Amino acid sequence: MADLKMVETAAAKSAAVAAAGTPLLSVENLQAWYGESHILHGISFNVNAGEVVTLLGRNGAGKTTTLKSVMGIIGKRTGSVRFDNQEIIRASSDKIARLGIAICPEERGIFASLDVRENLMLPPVVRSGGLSLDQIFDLFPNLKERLNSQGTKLSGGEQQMLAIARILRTGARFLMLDEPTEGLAPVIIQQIGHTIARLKSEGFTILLVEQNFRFASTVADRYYIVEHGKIIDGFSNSELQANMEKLHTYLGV
Amino acid sequence: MADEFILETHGLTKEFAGFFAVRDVGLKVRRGSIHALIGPNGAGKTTCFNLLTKFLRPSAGQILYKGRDITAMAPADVARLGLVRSFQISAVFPHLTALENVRVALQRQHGHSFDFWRSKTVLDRFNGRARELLDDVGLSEFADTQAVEMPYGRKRALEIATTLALDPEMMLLDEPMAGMGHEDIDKIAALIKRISAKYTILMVEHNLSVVAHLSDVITVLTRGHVLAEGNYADLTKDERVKEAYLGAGHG
Amino acid sequence: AQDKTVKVGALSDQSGLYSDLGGPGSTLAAQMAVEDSGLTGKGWKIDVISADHLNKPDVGANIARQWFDVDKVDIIVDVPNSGVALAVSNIVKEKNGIFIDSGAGTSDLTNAQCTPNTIHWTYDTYMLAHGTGSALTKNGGDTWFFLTADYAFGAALERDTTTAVLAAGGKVLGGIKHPLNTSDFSSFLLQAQASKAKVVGLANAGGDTTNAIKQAAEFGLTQGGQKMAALLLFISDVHALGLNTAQGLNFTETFYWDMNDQTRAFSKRFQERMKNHTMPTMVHAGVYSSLLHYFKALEALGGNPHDGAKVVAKMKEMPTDDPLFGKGSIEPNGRKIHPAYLFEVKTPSESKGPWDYYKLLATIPADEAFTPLDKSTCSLLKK
Amino acid sequence: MTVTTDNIIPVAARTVRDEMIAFGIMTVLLLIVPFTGIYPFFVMQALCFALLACAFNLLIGYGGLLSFGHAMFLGTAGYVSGHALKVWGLPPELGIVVGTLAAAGLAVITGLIAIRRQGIYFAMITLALSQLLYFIYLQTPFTHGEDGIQGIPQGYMFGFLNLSNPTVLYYVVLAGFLLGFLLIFRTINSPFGEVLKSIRENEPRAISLGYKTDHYKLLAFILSGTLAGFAGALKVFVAQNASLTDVHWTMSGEIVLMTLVGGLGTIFGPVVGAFVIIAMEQYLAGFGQWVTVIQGVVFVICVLAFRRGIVGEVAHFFRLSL
Amino acid sequence: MQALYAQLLVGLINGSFYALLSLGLAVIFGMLNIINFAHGALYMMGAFCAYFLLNLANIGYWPALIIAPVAVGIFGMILERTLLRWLTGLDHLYGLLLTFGLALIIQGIFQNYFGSSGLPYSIPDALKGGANLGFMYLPIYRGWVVVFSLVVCLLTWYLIERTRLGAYLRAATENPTLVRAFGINVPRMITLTYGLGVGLAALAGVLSAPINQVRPQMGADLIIVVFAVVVIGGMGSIMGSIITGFALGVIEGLTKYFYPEASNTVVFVLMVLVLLVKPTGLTGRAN
Ligand SMILES: Nc1ncnc2c1ncn2[C@@H]1O[C@H](COP(=O)(O)OP(=O)(O)OP(=O)(O)O)[C@@H](O)[C@H]1O
Ligand SMILES: Nc1ncnc2c1ncn2[C@@H]1O[C@H](COP(=O)(O)OP(=O)(O)OP(=O)(O)O)[C@@H](O)[C@H]1O
Ligand SMILES: [Mg+2]
Ligand SMILES: [Mg+2]
Repeated sequence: MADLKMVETAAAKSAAVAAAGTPLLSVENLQAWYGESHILHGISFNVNAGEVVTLLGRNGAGKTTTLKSVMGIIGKRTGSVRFDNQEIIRASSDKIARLGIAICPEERGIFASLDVRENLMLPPVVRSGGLSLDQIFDLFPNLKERLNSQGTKLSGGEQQMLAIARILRTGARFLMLDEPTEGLAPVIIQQIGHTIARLKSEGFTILLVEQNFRFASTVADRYYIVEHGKIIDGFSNSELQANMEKLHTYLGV
Repeated sequence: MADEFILETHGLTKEFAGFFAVRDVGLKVRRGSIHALIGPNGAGKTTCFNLLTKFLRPSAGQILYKGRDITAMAPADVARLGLVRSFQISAVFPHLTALENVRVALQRQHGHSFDFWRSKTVLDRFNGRARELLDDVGLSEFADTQAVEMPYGRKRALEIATTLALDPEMMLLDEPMAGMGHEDIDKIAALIKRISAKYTILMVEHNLSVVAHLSDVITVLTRGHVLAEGNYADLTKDERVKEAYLGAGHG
Repeated sequence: AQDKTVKVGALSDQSGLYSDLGGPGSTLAAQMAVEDSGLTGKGWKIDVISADHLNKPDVGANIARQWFDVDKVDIIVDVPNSGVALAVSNIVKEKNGIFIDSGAGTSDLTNAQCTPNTIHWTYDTYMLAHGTGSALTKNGGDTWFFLTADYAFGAALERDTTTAVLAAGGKVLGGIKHPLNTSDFSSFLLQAQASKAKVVGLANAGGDTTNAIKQAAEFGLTQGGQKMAALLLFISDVHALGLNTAQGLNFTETFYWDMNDQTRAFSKRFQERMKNHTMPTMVHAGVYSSLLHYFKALEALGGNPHDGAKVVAKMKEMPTDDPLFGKGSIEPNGRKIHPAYLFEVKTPSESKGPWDYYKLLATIPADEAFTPLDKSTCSLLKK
Repeated sequence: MTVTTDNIIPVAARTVRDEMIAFGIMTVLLLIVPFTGIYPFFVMQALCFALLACAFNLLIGYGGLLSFGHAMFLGTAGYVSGHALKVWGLPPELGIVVGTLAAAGLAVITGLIAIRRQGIYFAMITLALSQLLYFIYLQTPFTHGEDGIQGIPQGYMFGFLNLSNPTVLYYVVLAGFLLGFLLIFRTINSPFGEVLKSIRENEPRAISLGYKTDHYKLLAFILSGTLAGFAGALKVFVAQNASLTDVHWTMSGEIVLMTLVGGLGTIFGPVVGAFVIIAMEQYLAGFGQWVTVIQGVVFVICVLAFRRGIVGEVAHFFRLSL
Repeated sequence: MQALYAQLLVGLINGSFYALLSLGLAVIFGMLNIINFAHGALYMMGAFCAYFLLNLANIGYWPALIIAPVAVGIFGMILERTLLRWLTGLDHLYGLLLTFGLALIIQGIFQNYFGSSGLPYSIPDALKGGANLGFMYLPIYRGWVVVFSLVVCLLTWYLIERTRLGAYLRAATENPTLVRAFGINVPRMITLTYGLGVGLAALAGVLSAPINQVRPQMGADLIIVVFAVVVIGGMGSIMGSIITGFALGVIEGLTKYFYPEASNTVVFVLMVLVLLVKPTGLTGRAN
């Protein structure tokens, strides 16, 4: 359990970082429940426009739940989630999506009744500026080859690629990727790393959840540590070395 | 020969409507070894597993397990011969407790499965063994929790415990570490190492440090066929493997 | 036996297929019979209760059993649906109650399965088949083709009608067995058309009959000179079909509201009190007149002996005479006999107002309309 | 821990003790019925349907297989028993055996076809098979079409129990019901029951553990069909007739309704449900036309508001395992 | 031989009702994951609606062809909003049970107010009469039914399979939460889809009013057959249910000619056979 002091310093730090720009997403005292079990106990963090921020934490800490709460797909949630200066804690997920937030879920969410092309084309374009199909096939050549297979007939890794690819098309500026490297071959992981870097350079903002710390460290600007439904620490990439010790205790890296 | 290699395939091929997911694969798994199957996404690893455990019917080729041709067998029969798999997307019985999950597997081993006239209290004698297995994978505190309510990584561990309960001669593990935190990975890796003394293990894994650390032999698959085979050190020097799988960062 | 309390149970299909021909109308008819009997003025206490048998024989049997055991019912009336009627008849015999069936068609009630406690009042399959079969053949419809519902009831109707047609010198050119609850008859109608028979006989019931009639009009069978003969049809069905569709249809009934002053008077009163102001069917009429006869028998006995067989014997002994069916009698096997009428449905131009539907083609005298006693297989007759 | 209700039936951790107490209470209540003045035929009828619903529940509640054709077992056993008693003149006990065996045979045949498919397809296949059978029974002579087999003699069971005596009949039916109920209860809490549950939860996983799941499903189907047939054979003595309504698909729907009202996947739910529905049919008979509407409303309310059914809600409220 | 042609044609006519009804069922099943047991009752409502329009408002067949499906469709949407909505995410079973209950209620109410023998409705004047085709007398109305339902079926198919809507709907069946998170208003889409499926049923009802007696029970037995059609065609497969609908009409027609006693059972026999050989139905997607 994080003691109070730690939380305070963490919050102070993140506030300091946030001050550098206007936060695109700011989450404050977010609480969330699955049925009657209380999962998030007051999450607070910010993501600035153009940043890559990574949530780290043990299995079951509440990282996925945080992303889902921002997306509006957790039944009961309280607190404040502001995106682009708009309060969205009460909004329905289709509205949130239309504001330009897109999620690549942990379980991938490939549709069995749709073929690969349909899966890819499924999310409606919410604004211009998304990747074109050619750009996508450049990134993930596997997909082009299997375009007419049934979505869930793809290999595990191919499904992961598809899940990422389809939200790149939509033009959403704020992407939430839940463990995008899970089950991917090292070559592809490198590719995804490049993709994230490129997206960032093109002005996308990315909120990442990762178990693969090594990978995260190659792309992230800042880190937050989630434990037992709270943010217990946060630091930027430059402070990484200094925090390795702590990271070890948090994550066992 | 049957003694040395517990599992052999010859010319194993699987075609999906003109697309060859697995092509002419000859695999030899040595008894008592940890054998890793790696390869880029879509290389056909899971398909191989499905063929070996008969969840898919091969288009061509032959599968020998303990010297016996199992090419035409039903999946449940293969499992009964001691060749048991785990799934890439975690497979547990969601509304049973962890203990019950493991017990279902023990029960198959030790009979009574068709006894509808007997009280299930006869199954209580499996509880001890089930708890031991849960201990082994670090799930003792979850024994009475329903599987749905367990975090993802724990479900993977539970799946391994359930598989172990069958006391299989050979286990096929499909990405056992996927989605796990570092601590869990270490735990499961240690577990696999420990059980490998007794069982033969064929596993698919993308986590290279795990592969490096655990496996005796590695087969690299690309586009459905075998690209290379050898130990970790040799393979990381192989240019073709680097290009197809490891990427630029390695070597 | 000076007990003057009576309990009448109207057991019917209140919500299903037969609810229009029996159902709430039968309960009303029973109440009207109580009122018109004048017994209440003479110190009798008569109650009418009703229930829905849902067309399930076991539900019907249970209700009947419970009525006798718990509610002390003396007599059960109506009970459309042959399966339920036979089940009820068995219970009534076991409990020594009285059962006057008006709604069901099966002639088994007065043959193989007759009991000393059961009277079959209004109509039965034999009478329908013979009435329509012989009268129509004699009127010139001497070649027949059957559309028969493929189950016991349909087969019995077809068999009896065939006998009657042949006896009257006609010929049967062919027939088709169609499954129960067929919504589309066009295939069968085409075959009927191709047979060139003068009469197409519908040996079926309910929705099967009305759909067949409607589609026959569509396929122009009647315009082509063929006659449609429905072997079982009620005025409620004709009303539902509308004259446009039903015109020219032939069938037999034992009651029509517009026969004489008495039937008209009863029917007008009935219509006023019915929920949706329909005219009585022959089943309703049967419930009414059978109860009147029952009350007469009770009065003759001087009280209610609560002994079904005894009252039924009394009823059989007395000749019947009531405003709706006229003079008649009850045979030893429980069969009530009265005249039957072959009707044809009027064309819209012939009809002079609402419910003016039928014209009378022939009257079949009482002694010819029903199974002759020497042909009845009822065990009560073999003494 | 609360269980989310997104699965058909949450498998609560059961304690057999609650169930035993409830069973005791139920048995005592049923034993004293003849002394209470409650009309015994109503209870007998309800007991037959209760057994039927329990048999059905075994399949859906514990095997996850929704049969929409269970009436075929009820009706088949009814017809065969009825025929055996009336035409062949068999004694009651043999009549029951013959009817039950006929249902068991039917369950083997239909089971072999039906269990090859899951979920909604399973429901549809069972529905189709029972419709087939309905049309066959409608047309074969021995069932006497819509008239049904009537006036089936009750006779003397084992040569000395006079089944025409309502009290004797009541206890015979009760004994039959308890026998069937206990068998189902035992099956659910047996090693076989455990395997069945795991198959319902995740079939591929069960296969990969070496279970030939089809065999288990088939056995469950046969058990369920046989017991449903047993209920049908008992019912012949109560109703003294066998008719088409027992094979019609609406009867299958009614079985589902009973189980749902009482509580899917609860041991006592189907019993309570059967009593409620039969009571409705019996006592609402006076409401005439509105019976079907009321039934429909009950259906809708149950699905929307009391998904756990009567017993399920009570058990949930008091945190009991029933 | 001529008689055979006649039977084939008649079968096709019948098939158009199966096609329309099974199409509606398939749309609803495919998209909402609900086995709509109330379909028969809604079909019946369509026919009754036509009757009311004629007898209460003096609105004839042609306007009824549009008004009735819309009205019943709206009624369906209300049902979806108020009742079915609560079942999202639950097992199929609950949808089946709820709609079964609804069917009982709707049928019961109509039965109470309009009796069981039904009400008359005649063929519109423009379509009265028939044509002698040489091998058979074809009522013009029947010809109209085939053509019209074929057009409606194809339009529906196009709407669902050839526009984005279809993909949305199919995806929403599998994982509504995620589809919503992509920015699609899933609840509204589902309501409209249910309305569409129900509207198709009502349309079939209006079409059948002049040929079948308008009775409360008219849908009850038909629905079971239509279920079989949908299952044979492959649940949720739009084209499958259209083709199977027509094909089964023809097969049934032939059975009526060669062995009429079996014409009610043939569809169930076929269904069992098809499911044994091809579990997902003739054109069903594997899942
Ligand atoms: N559907 C659910 N119902 C109930 N509890 C749930 C549900 N999903 C997750 N939980 C619980 O919520 C907690 C947080 O889960 P979450 O998925 O957010 O963790 P996570 O940090 O993403 O973990 P992981 O790294 O394993 O993905 C865990 O304790 C988990 O057991
Ligand atoms: N049932 C199927 N039908 C058609 N194509 C399939 C089917 N199953 C797999 N494939 C294809 O076969 C190829 C091999 O798939 P497989 O799942 O074996 O890959 P993998 O090696 O396990 O990859 P990963 O590491 O991503 O899990 C993939 O391109 C996949 O799209
Ligand atoms: Mg997660
Ligand atoms: Mg794989």
